[in-house]
Amino acid sequence: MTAPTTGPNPDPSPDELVLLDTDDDRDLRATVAGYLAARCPSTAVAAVYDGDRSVVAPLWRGLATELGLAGLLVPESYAGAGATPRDAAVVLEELGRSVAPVPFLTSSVIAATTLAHASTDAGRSLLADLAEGGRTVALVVPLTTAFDADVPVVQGHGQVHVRSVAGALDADTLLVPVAAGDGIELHAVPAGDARIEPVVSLDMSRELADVTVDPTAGTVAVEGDAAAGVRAGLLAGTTLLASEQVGIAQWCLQATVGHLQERRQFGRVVGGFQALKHRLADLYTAVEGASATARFAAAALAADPHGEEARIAAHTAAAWCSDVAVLAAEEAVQLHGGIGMTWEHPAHLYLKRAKADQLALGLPGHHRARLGELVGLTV
Amino acid sequence: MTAPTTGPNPDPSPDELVLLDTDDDRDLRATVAGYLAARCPSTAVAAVYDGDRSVVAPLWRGLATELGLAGLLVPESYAGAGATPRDAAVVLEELGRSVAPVPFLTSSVIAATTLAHASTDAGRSLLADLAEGGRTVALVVPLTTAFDADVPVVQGHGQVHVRSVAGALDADTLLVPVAAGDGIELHAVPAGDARIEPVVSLDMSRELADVTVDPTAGTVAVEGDAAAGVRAGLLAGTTLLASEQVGIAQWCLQATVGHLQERRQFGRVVGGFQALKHRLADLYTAVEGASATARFAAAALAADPHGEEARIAAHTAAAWCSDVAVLAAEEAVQLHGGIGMTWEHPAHLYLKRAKADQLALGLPGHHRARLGELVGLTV
Amino acid sequence: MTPAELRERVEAFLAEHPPATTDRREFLHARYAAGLAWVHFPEGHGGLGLSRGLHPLVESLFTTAGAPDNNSRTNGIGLGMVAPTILTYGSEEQRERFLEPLWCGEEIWCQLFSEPGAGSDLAGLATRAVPDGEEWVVNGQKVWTSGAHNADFAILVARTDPDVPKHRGITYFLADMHDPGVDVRPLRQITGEAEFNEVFLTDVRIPDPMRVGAVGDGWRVANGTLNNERVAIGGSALPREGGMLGTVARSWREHHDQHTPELHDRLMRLYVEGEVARHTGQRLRQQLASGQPGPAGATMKLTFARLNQQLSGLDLEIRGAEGLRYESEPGWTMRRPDEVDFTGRDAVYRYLRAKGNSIEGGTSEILRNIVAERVLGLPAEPRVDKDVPWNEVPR
Amino acid sequence: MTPAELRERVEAFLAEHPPATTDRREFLHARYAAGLAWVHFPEGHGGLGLSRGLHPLVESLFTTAGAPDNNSRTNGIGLGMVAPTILTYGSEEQRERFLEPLWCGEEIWCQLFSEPGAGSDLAGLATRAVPDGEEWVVNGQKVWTSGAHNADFAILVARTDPDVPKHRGITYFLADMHDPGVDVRPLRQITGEAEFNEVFLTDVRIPDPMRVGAVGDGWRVANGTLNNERVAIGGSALPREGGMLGTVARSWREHHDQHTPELHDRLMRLYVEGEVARHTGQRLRQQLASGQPGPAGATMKLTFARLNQQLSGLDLEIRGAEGLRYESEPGWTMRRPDEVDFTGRDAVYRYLRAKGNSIEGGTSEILRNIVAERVLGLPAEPRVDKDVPWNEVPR
Repeated sequence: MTAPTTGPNPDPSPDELVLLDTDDDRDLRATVAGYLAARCPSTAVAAVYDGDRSVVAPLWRGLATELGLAGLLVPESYAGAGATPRDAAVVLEELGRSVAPVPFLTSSVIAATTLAHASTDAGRSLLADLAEGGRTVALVVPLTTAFDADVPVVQGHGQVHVRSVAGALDADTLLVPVAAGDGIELHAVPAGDARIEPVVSLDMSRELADVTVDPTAGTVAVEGDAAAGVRAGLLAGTTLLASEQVGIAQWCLQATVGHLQERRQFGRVVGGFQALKHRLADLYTAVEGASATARFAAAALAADPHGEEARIAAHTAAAWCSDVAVLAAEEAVQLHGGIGMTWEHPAHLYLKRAKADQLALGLPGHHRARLGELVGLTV
Repeated sequence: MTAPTTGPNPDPSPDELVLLDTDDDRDLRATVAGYLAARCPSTAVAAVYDGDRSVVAPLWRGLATELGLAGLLVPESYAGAGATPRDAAVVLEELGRSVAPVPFLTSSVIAATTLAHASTDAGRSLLADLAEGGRTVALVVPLTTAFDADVPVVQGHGQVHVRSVAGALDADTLLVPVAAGDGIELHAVPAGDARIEPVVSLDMSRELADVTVDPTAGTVAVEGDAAAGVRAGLLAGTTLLASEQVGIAQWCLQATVGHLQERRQFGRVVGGFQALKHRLADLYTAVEGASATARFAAAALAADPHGEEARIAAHTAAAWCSDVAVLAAEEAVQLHGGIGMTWEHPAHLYLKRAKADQLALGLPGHHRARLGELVGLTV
Repeated sequence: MTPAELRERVEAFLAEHPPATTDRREFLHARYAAGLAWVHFPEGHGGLGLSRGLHPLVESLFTTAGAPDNNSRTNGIGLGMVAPTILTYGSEEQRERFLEPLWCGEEIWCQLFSEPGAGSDLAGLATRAVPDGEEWVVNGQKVWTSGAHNADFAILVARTDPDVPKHRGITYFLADMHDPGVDVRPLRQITGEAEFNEVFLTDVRIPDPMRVGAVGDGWRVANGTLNNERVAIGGSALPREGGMLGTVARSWREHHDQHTPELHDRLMRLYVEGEVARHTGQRLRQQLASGQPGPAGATMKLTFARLNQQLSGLDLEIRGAEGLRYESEPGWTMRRPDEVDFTGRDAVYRYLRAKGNSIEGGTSEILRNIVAERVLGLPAEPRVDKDVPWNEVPR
Repeated sequence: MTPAELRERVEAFLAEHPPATTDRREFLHARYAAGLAWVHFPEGHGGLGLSRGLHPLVESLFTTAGAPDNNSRTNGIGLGMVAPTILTYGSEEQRERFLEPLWCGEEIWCQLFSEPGAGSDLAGLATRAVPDGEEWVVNGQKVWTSGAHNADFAILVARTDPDVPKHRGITYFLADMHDPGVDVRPLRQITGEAEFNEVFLTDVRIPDPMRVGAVGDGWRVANGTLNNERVAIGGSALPREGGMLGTVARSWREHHDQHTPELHDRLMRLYVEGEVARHTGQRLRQQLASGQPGPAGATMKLTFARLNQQLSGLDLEIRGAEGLRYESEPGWTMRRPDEVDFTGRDAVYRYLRAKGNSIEGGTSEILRNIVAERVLGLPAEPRVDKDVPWNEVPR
């Protein structure tokens, strides 16, 4: 029985987006991976769950300044590296691969992209400080905020409470969306001027905090309608979170295959049992799809950050990569057998990050529904 | 690692519904199965697709009169057998198991249950004729009508068109819901007085027809608000269609297991390949669940045809059994390899019936949504 | 005896021993003596020789009457697995010695089966038992032992002959957990706590009369135990919205702000599956009661595990940002819980703990093999180690 | 040669041979002679020895220019599988004789591989070829042969030595379908029509020069052919909403009355998967073009089959009562179509025909084995027949 073969190529698009690692990508990947291998062992990440955060500060300082990742996406005019989301995607794949407990996504992607809309000297100098690694910034919204939802603003008088904020514990500066007239402005508030309470989190490698802050505090970083900036920041965050999820999924797949190539039961290598082979083949197919799709989304964002293509690609990548990372982590726990259920084995660190990432920046179902609106498929 | 064991039984319900075959059930099943084995070979069903319907009339006459199934659900006061939906469930499991092209579901379940609400002598005598097998009746609504939807009424003047009606081709009497004031009445129309055009159908073993009928034709069988009767008929149809789907699914599972126990490739019995074993184990679990659930729904309907429990059970059975029958048929085609794709092998007859049944009387998603409303889980 | 007669018998007993005013210990021993402990056990051993299907009725009558509990929670292994094993395979001396204190909850049991190198392939176990006069000397390591730190006794399988194929060299023992050679260490799991233990056995001495079944016949006995385990799982009736489904249905009703049609349909899919599992369990119990053997446990456990996992995962999505918080005490802090707590702790705990449901008590992969081979009659896996002496199989 | 240079070369050719005014046959032979037929083929055989990745560019330039088609639809097997096989494994004589008429669509090819008893286990094939002087005499039965009734030639694998293990006793031939010993019978499938054939071979005579590769080396050659098949599948770029996804998206936009949130989310799940497959395919083509070997075909074909099946099944639900009707001509009437027609016929046809996508050209089960073993490096299945002479293996 012979499959229908395909006709002539209807869409060669010779100038299509490149989805492979370039030589520069490979160098960047090797640098980041090497640094993490040396300074971010899984035992140190597990220790964070028991309250020992000693790995966090030096690791972030090193990545931010030694490797200069803090300002990766910041324009050179602000002392940044002026790199594109494609480069950040490579970095996040590696950060995900070692569930590194650092605020790269929250400060160097979301806050930095938001601050690129800075309209005041205070805002511009904050961006420059962020780029040099001198400051670490967190946007004060719940981690579950979607880029296309209404920006949750801090309003009212006195102390206002925002729950489940990511990156705040690592930040020295908070970026607070405040209602201003019928628009939104962003206040830069020193962390010391706000109450930041740690939350026992599903994913302690991206520990949440409840933030209490006075909307009138701090200096204005973005005036007038800052909503565009916040949305741009969250769009970049959503797009690049998919690459983090790819790193998680790839680690889980690789660790599981490796384990099953070693483990013997019934006198056979367990990885030779066909039911597991087929599940891993399907998982591999899903993970390969995730990595191509996340890279496409990053490339589309790099090509035109304001284009519809970037939003379509972001929704697609978020919907797919979120679920694939969770599936890969759940399969890793299951297929490691009992050992995957133990604290000693790192699999649980990936399960917790993957599940938390699935809830972050909009649920997969939310992204599918919004994608439908963009491509003209609605209920 | 030891599983949590269960505590003391919180709900022993000593008078719970019986989900096993009784001795009577076993006798009835043996009788019907034997009759079908002798008179309904799959080659005869396949011939229907090529326009040879010669198997249909004698088979239905035999089941209806010789076995007395026409009036199975009709009260004895109307010369029926006065049996319960539990008995009809056994019959439909066997009819599904051999994809029998007979109007038992449309005439003896849906029309008969509807006519039990007959309020005129014409209606009552029609029910008695149906019970004796003298008449075969079809309710003129699209096969996709759900029991809890608005009853699609025939309205307007002159000839009105109703598409995709099941059972009409085999019927000598049509039961037409007609708008009467703010209510609905049912007209009994001789088939000869309507235009009944065969439709080339996905499932030719339950061939559809487009019916054109004059709303003023025929005699009134149910006056005033016949909606309750129609809903009761469609509720019984939905509940018992699930048992037909169980018969389909069980045949597909059994045929596939049998084939895989015989077929050899790579010097091994194909059924010994673990990936297939696991898929068949999952399919078996789903089919067992379907048979328990369909039987529960039939028993609940028998216990209280007007109770909420019967509606909850009908939605549950429809949602589950529809998809399980399709899954079982699709797995049968796939796991038979190429042979399952051929006209010669009967698998396709089950695939077509299963897929058509999934669309009949409300989609699975419809039943899940309605179930949510009944149990207080809404969007 | 009919259900009605049995009901009378129980009511008579309750009249004679009013739960409110009767001493707990006295009540339990009286119930055992009256054959109302487990009515499907033989007379003289806490039962009346009735069908297993009648047990739930008795259980519920006593529960309703507020009868004292026999530590059924902490002694689940003893009641669910050890007792039927001792009854079926044990010596009369063992039945006399162990069944009554076990049922009364005065002696707690654990199970020393799994090993780091012998999980799904339990028969590959490496713990050795060497005869020494009237005793056996046991050395090895066991793992995934729940309740080992509270247990007085254990059921233990050990290798007594490494020179024959794996299934034939295993013997089954009853071991005293208070033996000085028994070292119990907590095994921390992904919830942060340690429900289970690693148990290191160093020159543990077991008198030969504590052997269950013949030397080398331990595999058959162990399978008896494990079948009981699988029957126990998902073996009791749940009301609609019982178990994890009820928990998640409640959180849906509480978290209105998170409702989307997509989450709703996934919830309803699982609701339907929950109902299907409930009806399937009901029919299996009816088959058991009517003496029809059913594949029972295996398919129910497969479903139970998958539903618990999918429901608890969906619950986090339903809760949104709240699903990211692990605030029920003690959070990630290491502790030793007495039981699995799917109701008392928060959604994050349930999500993580439920992952174990498809591993503990037989992985879902092994259960699918069992269904495929024993129920559907499909061929077994090619066995490269079946006829090879255990000590010649690579591991 | 850079894409730009190649583009120039094509434009020059088109200027010299205006498609509108040039005779079809003349145009095709000229294009072949110019090396623009398949640019990754060597010069002198219709190519320029360029990378495979450049072919789609050329193809699209000619399509855009309205160049005449070379029967690519009816000769898919010839172009996709036979040509690369003859190029790689054939003799120079065979290349000279067959490649040009094949590419020009003047000689149509089919594939005589599968047998009733040798589907997934193709190497277990039983068709015998016995030497007789300078010829081979072939007897046996083949099945699932598409286009056999239109074909002039066939690629054929037959057993030339039954006394050695199955992989070593197979030889690969080019057979003349007009030989009197070839009997082609239509094989009706579940759509009602007969796309495929059974082919009965009785004393078919094949001259030895029509053998491809050495005697007994046919398995290696056949694998080359099948790899080409897998590359061909899902190997070309699709626009967003290309293929089955576009068809179902259109029917969603047309059938407003059937919209429910549940159907919508299932549609969007498949839409996302379609986009994922599109991006994955794009990256695989980029890997191919940059000379990085990728697992390519296997995962794409797995996804292509699953998506086609799920989408076409959902389409019927979206259409509701209309999804129950099979009204596109000729309905269930037996006929012999020239090609798979996923666009011209109705939703019922697509649903049924798509079921074949996970069987034809390598079942999804076999493809998963390939991914697990060749990509992930997991152990192969225990092979009981690997070292046993073919005629001693039970079948």
